[in-house]
Amino acid sequence: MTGYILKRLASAIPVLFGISIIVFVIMALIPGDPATAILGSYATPENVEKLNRDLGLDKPMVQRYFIWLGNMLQGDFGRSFSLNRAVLDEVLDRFGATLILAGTAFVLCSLLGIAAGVVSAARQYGLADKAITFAVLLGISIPSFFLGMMMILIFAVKLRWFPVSGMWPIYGARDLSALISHLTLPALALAVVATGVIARLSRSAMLEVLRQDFIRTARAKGVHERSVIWRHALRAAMVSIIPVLGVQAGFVLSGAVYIEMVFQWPGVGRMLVDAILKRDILLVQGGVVFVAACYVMFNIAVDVAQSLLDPRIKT
Amino acid sequence: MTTALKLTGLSKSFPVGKRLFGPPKALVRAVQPLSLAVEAGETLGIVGESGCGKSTLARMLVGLLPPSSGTIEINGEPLDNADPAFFGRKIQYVFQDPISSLNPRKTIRQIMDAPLKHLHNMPAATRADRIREIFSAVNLREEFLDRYPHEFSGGQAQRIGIARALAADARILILDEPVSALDVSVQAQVLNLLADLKERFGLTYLFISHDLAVVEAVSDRVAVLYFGSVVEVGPADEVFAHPKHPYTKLLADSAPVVGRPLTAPEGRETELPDPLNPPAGCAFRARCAFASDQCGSEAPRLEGQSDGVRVACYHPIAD
Amino acid sequence: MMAFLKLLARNRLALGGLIVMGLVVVLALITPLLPLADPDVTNTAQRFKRPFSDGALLGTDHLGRDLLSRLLWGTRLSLAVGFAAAIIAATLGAAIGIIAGFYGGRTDNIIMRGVDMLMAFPYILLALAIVAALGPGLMNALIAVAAVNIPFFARNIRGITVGIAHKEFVDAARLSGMTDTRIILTEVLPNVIPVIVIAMSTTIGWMILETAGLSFLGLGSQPPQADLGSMLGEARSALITNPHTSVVPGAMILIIVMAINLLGDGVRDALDPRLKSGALSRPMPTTMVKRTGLPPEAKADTLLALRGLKTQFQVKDRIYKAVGGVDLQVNPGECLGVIGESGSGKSVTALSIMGLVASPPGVITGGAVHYKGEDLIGAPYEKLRSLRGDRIAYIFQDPLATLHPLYTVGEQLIEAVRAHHSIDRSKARAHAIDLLKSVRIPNAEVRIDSYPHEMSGGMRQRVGIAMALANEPEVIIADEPTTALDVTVQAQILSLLDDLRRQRGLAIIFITHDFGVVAQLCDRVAVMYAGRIVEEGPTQTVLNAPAHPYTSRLMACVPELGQGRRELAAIPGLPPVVDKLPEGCAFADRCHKATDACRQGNIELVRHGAENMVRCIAPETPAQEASQ
Amino acid sequence: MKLLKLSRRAMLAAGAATALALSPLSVQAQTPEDVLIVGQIAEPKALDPAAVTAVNDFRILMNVYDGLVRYKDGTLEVEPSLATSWDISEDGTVYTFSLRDGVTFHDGSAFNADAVKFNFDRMLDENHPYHNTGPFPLSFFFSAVENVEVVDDLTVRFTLNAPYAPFLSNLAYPTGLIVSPDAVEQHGTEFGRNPSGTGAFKFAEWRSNEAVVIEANADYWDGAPELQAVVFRPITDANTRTAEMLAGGIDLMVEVPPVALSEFQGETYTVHEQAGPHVWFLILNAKEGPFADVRVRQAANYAINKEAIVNDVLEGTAAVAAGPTPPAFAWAYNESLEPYPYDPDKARELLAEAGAEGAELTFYVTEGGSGMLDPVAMGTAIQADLQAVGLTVNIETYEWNTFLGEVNPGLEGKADMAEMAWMTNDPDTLPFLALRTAAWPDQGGFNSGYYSNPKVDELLEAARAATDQAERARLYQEMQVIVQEDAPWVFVANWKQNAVTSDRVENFSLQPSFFLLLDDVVKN
Repeated sequence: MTGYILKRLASAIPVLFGISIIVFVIMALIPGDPATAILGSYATPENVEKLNRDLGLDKPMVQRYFIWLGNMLQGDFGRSFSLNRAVLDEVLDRFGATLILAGTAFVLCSLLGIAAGVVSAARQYGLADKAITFAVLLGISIPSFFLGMMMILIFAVKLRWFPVSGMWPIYGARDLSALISHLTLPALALAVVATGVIARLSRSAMLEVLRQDFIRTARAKGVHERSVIWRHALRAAMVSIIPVLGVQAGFVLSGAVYIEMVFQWPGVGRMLVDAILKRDILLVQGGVVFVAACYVMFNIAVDVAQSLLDPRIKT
Repeated sequence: MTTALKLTGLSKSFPVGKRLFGPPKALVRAVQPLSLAVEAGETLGIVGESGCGKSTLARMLVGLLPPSSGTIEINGEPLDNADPAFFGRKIQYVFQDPISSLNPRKTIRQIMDAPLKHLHNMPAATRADRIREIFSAVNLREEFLDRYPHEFSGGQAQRIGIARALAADARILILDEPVSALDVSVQAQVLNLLADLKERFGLTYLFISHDLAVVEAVSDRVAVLYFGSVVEVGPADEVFAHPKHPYTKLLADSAPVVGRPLTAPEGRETELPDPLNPPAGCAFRARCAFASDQCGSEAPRLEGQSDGVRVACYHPIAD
Repeated sequence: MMAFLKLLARNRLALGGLIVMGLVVVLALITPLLPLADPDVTNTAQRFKRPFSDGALLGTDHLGRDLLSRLLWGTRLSLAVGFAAAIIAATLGAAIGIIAGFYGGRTDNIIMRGVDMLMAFPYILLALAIVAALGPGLMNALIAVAAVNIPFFARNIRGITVGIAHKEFVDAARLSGMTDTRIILTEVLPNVIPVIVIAMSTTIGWMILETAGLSFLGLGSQPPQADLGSMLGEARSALITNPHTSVVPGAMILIIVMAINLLGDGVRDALDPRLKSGALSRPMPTTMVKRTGLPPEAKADTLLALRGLKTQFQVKDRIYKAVGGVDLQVNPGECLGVIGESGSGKSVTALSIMGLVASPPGVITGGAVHYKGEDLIGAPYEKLRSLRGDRIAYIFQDPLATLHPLYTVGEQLIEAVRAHHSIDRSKARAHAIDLLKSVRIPNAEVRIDSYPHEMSGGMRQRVGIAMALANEPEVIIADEPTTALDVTVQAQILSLLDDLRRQRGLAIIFITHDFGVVAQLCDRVAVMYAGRIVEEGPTQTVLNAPAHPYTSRLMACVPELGQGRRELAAIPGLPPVVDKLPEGCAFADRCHKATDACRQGNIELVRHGAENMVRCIAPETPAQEASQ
Repeated sequence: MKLLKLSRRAMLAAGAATALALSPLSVQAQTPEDVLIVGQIAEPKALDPAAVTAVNDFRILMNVYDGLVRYKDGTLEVEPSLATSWDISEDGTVYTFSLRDGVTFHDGSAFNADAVKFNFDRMLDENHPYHNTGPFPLSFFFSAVENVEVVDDLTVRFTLNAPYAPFLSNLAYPTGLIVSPDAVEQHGTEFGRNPSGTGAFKFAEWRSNEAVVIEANADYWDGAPELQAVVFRPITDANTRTAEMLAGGIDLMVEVPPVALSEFQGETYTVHEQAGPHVWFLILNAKEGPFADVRVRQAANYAINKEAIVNDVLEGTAAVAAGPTPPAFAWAYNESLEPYPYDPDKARELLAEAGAEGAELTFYVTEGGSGMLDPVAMGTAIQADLQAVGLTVNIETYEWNTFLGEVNPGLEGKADMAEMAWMTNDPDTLPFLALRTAAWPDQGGFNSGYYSNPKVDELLEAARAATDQAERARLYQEMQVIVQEDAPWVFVANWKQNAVTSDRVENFSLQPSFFLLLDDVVKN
């Protein structure tokens, strides 16, 4: 198993390398330059040129790439001009918040989605199935930013059940209950789409599995139907659900961008959007590489989970 | 008689544990180097149980798998692996699963058209005539031509598969378990058709099956495959009447036969050898009642016996 | 096409989606013809008019533009963009996926690594970066949305293509002299297209949402042009004061995407060949029972008896009478063979006994199964469950498919015991090891922790047998237990079963298509054809002197070893399809001695000789009275 | 198996947590007393006054730092701050400041002439050891400064290379705020996150993207503030900001979206309004295309219904602009100037005269930016108005920084018109940087529309050198008349900045400078 994990980690290296190239090239293609952004309204072409020289942006692209890569390998992600701060500090600060938001949403959507899918499959064409199917459809059809806006309007402004935005109370204890009350709306808004997707997938995976011969064997053994569904079928269905969870994690991470904007969550997604808009190249590059690396690691974890679940996968 | 098909030292290994760069972790020998010759007009039966390498062998013969070593000659000419069109005109293949060998989204006519068009560059009008001709040869009605594969029963589909092989106009047909997916009442229809066709078009067959009785019924000569190697080869009646290799004997004794009492022909706990970790010497040693130390040291070679049978065993069963 | 639409219409939700979508598309198409206000004319004095006010059915936006008009024009644009993005992404993604999947090897590896890289980006950032690089605009948003979705299509399609590229018909095409390009275009593509269409239909909605998201961020359509996302984005600042300006486009997005998703589900279902056969429904824990008339009386002294059992498959408007009234019985220590060709109903008979026929579509429509005089048909689930695996156990055909791939054989054995007896795990484990030993699995203490895939076919089938023996049942129903095995292994398994039966006094119902197996193992045999028993009796009598023409002719077809090269016998024609059974004898069309009388009325199974029964008006052998 | 058991338990736990969270018990607590929570429009870039350019950041900085001089409450006229008095030499090139005694920075170091010299040298001298803590984008405000001398501990002398009338006003601008040299030396490039000044509030904490907290400086030389602390929360989304205000999460909200104003009409809120030195205009490309003709430029000024834009789109949060100088510079503003009236017929007439009917125009619009109000909506409304007089206008929208990157180098060859807004502290700045011939982009200025009138150039140069305010005023007023007639821009609006406070906030007022001065604010 350790060997397998190491192997998967090693295989992530070229992927991360490729990612760094892609993000570098895309950022290089984006018009507008950091100098203009730094200098603000008073940017004159002359000042821009001078500042670009100071920032080392006049060097050829390939050279710039390797300088950046070299620094990054030594743990120096550069400095964000728009935040006037070391990129890594900012990313680490922000990533925790995103992790809490996206992580909660991910756990929420996985649990709810799978449970809904299983119940839906077990009661195929029954009332529960129809209700779940409809709810799921509604969930995957609503733009999450719109949902978030509506949630704020209803639950925060009108009913005042939850705070409107932010991650922590501005003053007062930063304890779990404070976090939960700040987290509830954004995590729900973020989880809705993925819950729908996972529920749909779980349902079809369960239906697929329930027709397998080994389910008939389990029934022929006299295993309780509850156990047939939740033990035999779900476990086998997990084999096709888990990879989707991996993909959905990416979607949740992406969706967090909108939710972080609407709920003013101090996360990394919003930071990156701002950074792209501000042409804060180093921040974007560093942030994206960091997020992508985390996502790649997460996917390795998913693969490992998959191999633990499924003994047929050669490790 | 001329040699229609000659295999010399043909083998196939599959890599296990592929890496992105560098050599694979291990190789599995699916087919050990083997040499065989099929005379023109004869039917060579190849018998073996699952995993003995018979399908791998068949796929190499028609160019679907490149061999790891060895050569294939047809009528004395070595085969060029690169050109499927050249291959296809010389040697054809009939698949085990008749339905899945037909593209579900094409009509039978489109399927039949392909070899005529791509192997023989036949114009459309000629093609239609030729298809009609072949269809009547395999006793299929022409109206079937515009239907889709799922509308046919297994037996009909297998006839279509045979018709497609015939359309290529190859003299040699590899029949890979052509009747094992069919019911017993239908399998004879197909087998008899194959016999007719062979007669009519002067074909050479390589007939692969796990069913000894079927192989016996259709073959002139038979080769027994065990763990990727030929363990016995010879005239069919001789091999079945007087099996010399203990494995051949085991096979023959295992088939349930009406009137024979039920006995386990060998120890109940034996298992097949592990291909990833092949035993030294004779692969059958562990299951063999006659095994000696000699069997464990080196694999026996295929050696000729008095009655035209060749067997790879240090202790062949005497009559 | 018509069939496709019919299938689609069968799904009421999909039909709803289709209708809504149709309405939306028609509205979008005729928008230029409708008497609408100019969507771009501002009238700031009339801003934020509420819906249903004069001259503006849905009210006006922050610049006093008519919302209805903007909504329709916006829908038109959003739909076009969604479709276009889906088509672009699907086409490029499918092309990449097909190439990777078809060629495999290094090509595949390199392409898929690239896809992995793109998928490692949070897609929204990638889209943002692309739009940032290209500049804002709906066209560029479209390109970005399409581009970020290409990897998903590529991965999906690659998976399907790998499956297809290894199908035999691709090999066949290669042998027909086709080049790779041609194979991709004519063999692979047509089989992948349904998947592409499905993927597309389920992603168009997603695309519309994503484009809306970009527009929402201000990176989509340029003012004054309306699309749904930019309408929502523009309305955002007025959400609290004038929610209608947000709700109108928000609701439209919701409606469209929902309709598309419903329709997409419908399309997926309609294109899925398994659904056509009605097979993609989950089987219930027990087979459905719809018996008409009173169930037959029990015979007191038999262990297990089937009386007039009828099982059907009801698929749409077709009824397949898989089992058309079967009587069988078995007593302790007895082995009953049921023989028949594929489709004869022998397996369905076996599965019907404990209500294991997949349902839907299976329905038991008549007869009774008496276990010790008690009717099991229609028994409550809990009753059946308590008997299953405890008193009456099954052994199935393909041991790889019938064992759970993710549990060790030990866990599966232990579960079989613990489903009926509450004993602790260590005891159950010890029992499981004993069971494995009893089926002569070498090294049982170690093997118990193996997974099914780590065992050979023969070993797996022994596990299957051990599982059936777990609770010392009285009856074992073995459904072609050796068909998937090699002959040498089959011989081992059969002798094992025979030993067990003799040692434990088991009653076995043995389903097979192999006369040799029946001859060696069974005391009595029943021959099935087209869902009914055509002949039954002691094995020796039936095999030596078959009375039904089908039995005799079938036996003649079986090649036997030691007869040399020869012409084999065949039965002309095919068995009838069980949804269109002919009147009279089902075998009449293939029978050399069929007469008009054979094709009329119901032919009963009648006593023939002392112990035999036959369903024929002209049996092959004269009935011989048993000599007492 | 284990996995399943675990997930079942986890599901229960998650369910319980959700139920807990959903219970309406967690109604929001009110914001604490004596702590003012301000909803800002963005995260500050840095708290180093020399390094930032955005009003958003200025709002915090003005409370942490003092300059040598400051604007008198409610005006744009300078008064003493850290400097108690100053002398200007006859020729207007030497300024000598007497500094306030006994002032210390928050870090404990003393404020003196050395500190002042450090501040300006850091910005202006490329060889200063801490010049690398920049860049300092607004250092050109002081580009006239030749050198800074320490005369004695509490006297500092600035020598300019030429008379430069806006100098004092620039010193009152945030760029002139004085930072602690010790803190700069200690933190280097991280100074922007560890600020230290002499202001009424001390920096306490900066939680990335959550809040910047400043606490009362009890030793403030101008009297300790009433509040204990101020929390600045960045809430970029205007809608969320409004929601927070409505939900009671913040006490003070700046830049209220015009549409949301109606929500704050009740008793519980106070809406503040203050006109400032802001002008929102359209740059017209006078070098090429239809706008090369002055009649077309005037036509555009007639065609656009500014009243409607100001009253409807901006909900009265702005006034119609008459010329290039905002009325907030009361002393320099020409009261006799009347805005171009909304007269589409006149516009059509002028277009016909110029033969520019049906011309097609490219219009650069930004999605948002400092002082841009509601640029997309305004751009769309303008487009519709121009369309109505027969001009076809194609909008291209850009993100703010990209937009600047497109507009500042000049519109030539790309566009005919572009939105723009400036907020300045002196009537000199905008016209000097954006209307002079010598300010064309290729010469380093911001005259992106290539307007050129020698008379205007002359007036602006003279006004800059004049030390007498009355004389300067006369020159600016003359310039305004000419520029209005030449119409190099469409003069659209002067923003009346707004803010909303909850009923717990007292003594708050907005400044014409758009700064947020909180030292007198009380929260109950």
